Amino acid sequence: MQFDSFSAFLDMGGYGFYVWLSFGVSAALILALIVSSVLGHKKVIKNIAIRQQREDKLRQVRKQRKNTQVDLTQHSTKEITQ
Amino acid sequence: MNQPKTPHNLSYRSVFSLVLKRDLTIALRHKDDIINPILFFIIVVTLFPLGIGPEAQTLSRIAPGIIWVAALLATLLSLDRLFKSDHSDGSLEQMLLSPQPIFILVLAKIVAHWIITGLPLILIAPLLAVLLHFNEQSYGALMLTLLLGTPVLSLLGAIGVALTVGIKKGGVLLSLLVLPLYIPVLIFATSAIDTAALGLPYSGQLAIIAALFFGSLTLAPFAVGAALKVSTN
Amino acid sequence: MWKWLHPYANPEVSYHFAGRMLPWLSALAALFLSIGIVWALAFAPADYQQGDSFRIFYLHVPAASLSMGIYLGMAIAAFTSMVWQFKLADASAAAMAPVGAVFTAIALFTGAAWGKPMWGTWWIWDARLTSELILLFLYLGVIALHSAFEDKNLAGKAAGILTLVGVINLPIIKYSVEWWNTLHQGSTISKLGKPSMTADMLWPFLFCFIGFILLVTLVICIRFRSEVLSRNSIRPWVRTLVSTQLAATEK
Amino acid sequence: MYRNKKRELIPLSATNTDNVNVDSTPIESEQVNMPPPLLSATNLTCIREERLLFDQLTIAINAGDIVQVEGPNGSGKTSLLRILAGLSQPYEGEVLFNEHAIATCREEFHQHLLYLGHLPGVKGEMSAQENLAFNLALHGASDKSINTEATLAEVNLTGFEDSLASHLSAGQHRRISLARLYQSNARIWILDEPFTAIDKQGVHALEQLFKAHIAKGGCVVLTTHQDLLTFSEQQVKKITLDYTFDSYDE
Amino acid sequence: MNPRRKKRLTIVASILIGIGVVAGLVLYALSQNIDLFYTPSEITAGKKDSGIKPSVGQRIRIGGLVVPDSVKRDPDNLKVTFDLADMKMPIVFDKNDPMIAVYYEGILPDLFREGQGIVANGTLTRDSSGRLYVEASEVLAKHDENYMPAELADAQGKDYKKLEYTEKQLKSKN
Repeated sequence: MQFDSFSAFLDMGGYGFYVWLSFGVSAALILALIVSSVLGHKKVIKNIAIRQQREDKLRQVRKQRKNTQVDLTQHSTKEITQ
Repeated sequence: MNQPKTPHNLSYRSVFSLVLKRDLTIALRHKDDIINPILFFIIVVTLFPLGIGPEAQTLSRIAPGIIWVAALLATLLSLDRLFKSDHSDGSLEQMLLSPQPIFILVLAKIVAHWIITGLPLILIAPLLAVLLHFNEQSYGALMLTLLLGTPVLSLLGAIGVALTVGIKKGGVLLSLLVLPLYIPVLIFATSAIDTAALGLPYSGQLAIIAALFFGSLTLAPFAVGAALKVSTN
Repeated sequence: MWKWLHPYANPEVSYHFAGRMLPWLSALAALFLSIGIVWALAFAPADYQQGDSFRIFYLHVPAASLSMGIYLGMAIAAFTSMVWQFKLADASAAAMAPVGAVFTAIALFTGAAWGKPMWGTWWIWDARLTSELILLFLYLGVIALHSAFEDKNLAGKAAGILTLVGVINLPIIKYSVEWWNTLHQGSTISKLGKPSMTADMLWPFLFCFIGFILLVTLVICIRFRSEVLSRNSIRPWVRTLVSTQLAATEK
Repeated sequence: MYRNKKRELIPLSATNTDNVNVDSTPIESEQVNMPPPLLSATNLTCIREERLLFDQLTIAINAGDIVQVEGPNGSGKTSLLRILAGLSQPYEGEVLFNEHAIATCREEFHQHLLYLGHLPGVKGEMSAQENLAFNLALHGASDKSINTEATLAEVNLTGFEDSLASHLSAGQHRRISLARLYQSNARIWILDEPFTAIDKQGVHALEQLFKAHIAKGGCVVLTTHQDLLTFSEQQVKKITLDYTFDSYDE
Repeated sequence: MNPRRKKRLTIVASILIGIGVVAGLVLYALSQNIDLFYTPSEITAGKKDSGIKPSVGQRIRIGGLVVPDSVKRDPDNLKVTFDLADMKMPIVFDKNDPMIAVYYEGILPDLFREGQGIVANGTLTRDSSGRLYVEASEVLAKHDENYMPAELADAQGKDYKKLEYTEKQLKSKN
């Protein structure tokens, strides 16, 4: 241990402000980077899931529409033949 | 027509002059493109004495920096016209689809851009230098650095424009991409002029600017070609 | 070597591989960094000239060399992607850019905080500081280009071109600023390369350095996974993966 | 590069392509003792902004073919044409000209290609004649063989030769770009909506031009919303990009 | 030779020529050995290759080593003078070496030591006795990359005490 007391440790031989500022800002930046990366990963997964749900819905709607379309064409041909 | 007559093969030189002529014609018919960057250059340079104060000694000390920074910004401002209008009316994709090598087309367009923006800057710079009480010993250095440096600005700028031409709001992004690449030119040019003002030989700095010029001349057309392919994709 | 690498060129395999690395990387990074930082702050001797402000060294030097190392990695990835059309390289380049930018910012900030007491100023237009600042601009340009394109594939290609242009430019920039401002006056007083340090100063540095390398790899792995997912979002394996993960979190 | 030949992509938007129907029967039957196709594409996959437009598309276009690409808006017609022309790169697969990948023979391929996109590529600062002359020269026509006045007359632009293009209408811009077809030596014509802003008479003239072109051994690939009137059903090959088929993850 | 191969050859040749020219220019520039600061001997005797001397009243940048025992400080304020000598290896100081005095008022950087390399920006001036000196507006110290614990420095007999300032000196600044 290079320092006699905790206050000496904080003081850093008169350079405490600069040393702690450096370490503090670096820690904050790295922490922000890690948090944003992890959150970004979750967000990507969420976005894909949302899109998946939207597509499932659209696919169902289209299936229904296709069925009705088939009905319609049958109707119209009937009308013409009549 | 099973054996189609092969189209007339243009030589590199005729492709180059074809595109150069076209771009110059368009610029001459659209005079704003030529006049606006020069006006901008003049106004920026005249702003400095107003902002800093008319003291001759101060002005002559910072004059190289003022002129070069203004030239840099004027070039940056004019870069947009290099590919933007061609991109938006479809002539760019026609050029990329032509059977001519892309780097020749790109080089011709960059040379046209330099003739339209760089050359007028060089011609007007000595007049402005007088207004800034430029050191008499360094006029030669100013002209030489501008002559070698402004083509580098056009060449490197073209890479930035080619990357951002397909993006809707590419203006600010363009300056973010291009300005860092301009820094070496700025540093060596002002250093050459300062050295000349001290009466020292500045051939070293000039050689570096020349090296930047030849380096960007050989490599930039290929980078621009690759970037244009991405942008028109 | 290509044969060995081949399976890892598959996005699914590399995604899971990166995932398996995460716990190891985070444990090792935490271990090395905590040992290194405590040692550096409390146990390493102070410098004879700079006193305790020298402790910033343990942060500044790893950050600065990583900022350049990551750029180099990004450039290699961009080159691979351009020449061999290797799509995963784009994803890894995209993952590296923000990490590199953060470490460049750290190097700059700690450098300034160290320069204030030592040089007497927060900032001087010194060769190293200026070229590091330009490196930060290049990183920001790459990140901006990545986010400017809607299509991730195109974004990767465009950013790759800029990265490579930047890598040609970096030595020029470094050299130009060195020439322009000659505070670092030649090799007579500055020491080239190998820092001659006593072992009790060097060891904490090594711990910090390895710890930071592990940390950087960890963050790049996390970001790489997100990039791979979003680039392959239409592949079935991503869909099943997403739905199983979502089901797990809902429980 | 690792590539799974199986269908491994999920079409993203359900309102979009779930499958691609290539009406390939005539093409394949002809292939038996025919020379290799002029332009072909294998396993083309196109992804735009994380949407799958088409997947594993294989096309062969021979000399004498007229191919119409059909599909609703946003189904990837333009993307397909741009990929065939070499303007865009497909996500997977490749385009072959005379059995060579177009990336390896760009200049030869472009000598035989005429692509007209949505944008006419006409500069407002130049006259109709200058525009046409520049485009022809750029694409390899020799100066002597160009008679721009006669060509502009073909597209009903007599009297407008010297007016700046910025004074002309959108339809006239399109005519200037279409005028190149009359002077073209290219065998492959790729035309994206050539009939927009063209009147009935003009459409008819263009169709005659296509007929002459394919008779000479060229080929035409085009998208259009209206039917080609003077061609019979059998003559026109169709590539349909649409959503009439169910997606494959079912 | 077929035209395609010929084209390719011209491209490759022009790139090679371009790179060659660049390399040549860079080598030439390096041989020019530009440095933007004057060493003390260059101020008295002129630059080696050009013989150019800075003139009195000119703003210059001077670089050199602080001559040991030359630092004189005013006890009442922050005025300080010291001599600079040329840098050379090994570091030895000879009384007959050309030296230039530097005048400065302000807080010197913590790394300012006797025997240390520094760069000063200022005006070249001549005093009443005809001696040249530099009126510095800025003094910058180089941090060298030799780090060592204090004990080791003591053992090597290094002088590493940083300058202390009295209250009075600091007050005079305001």
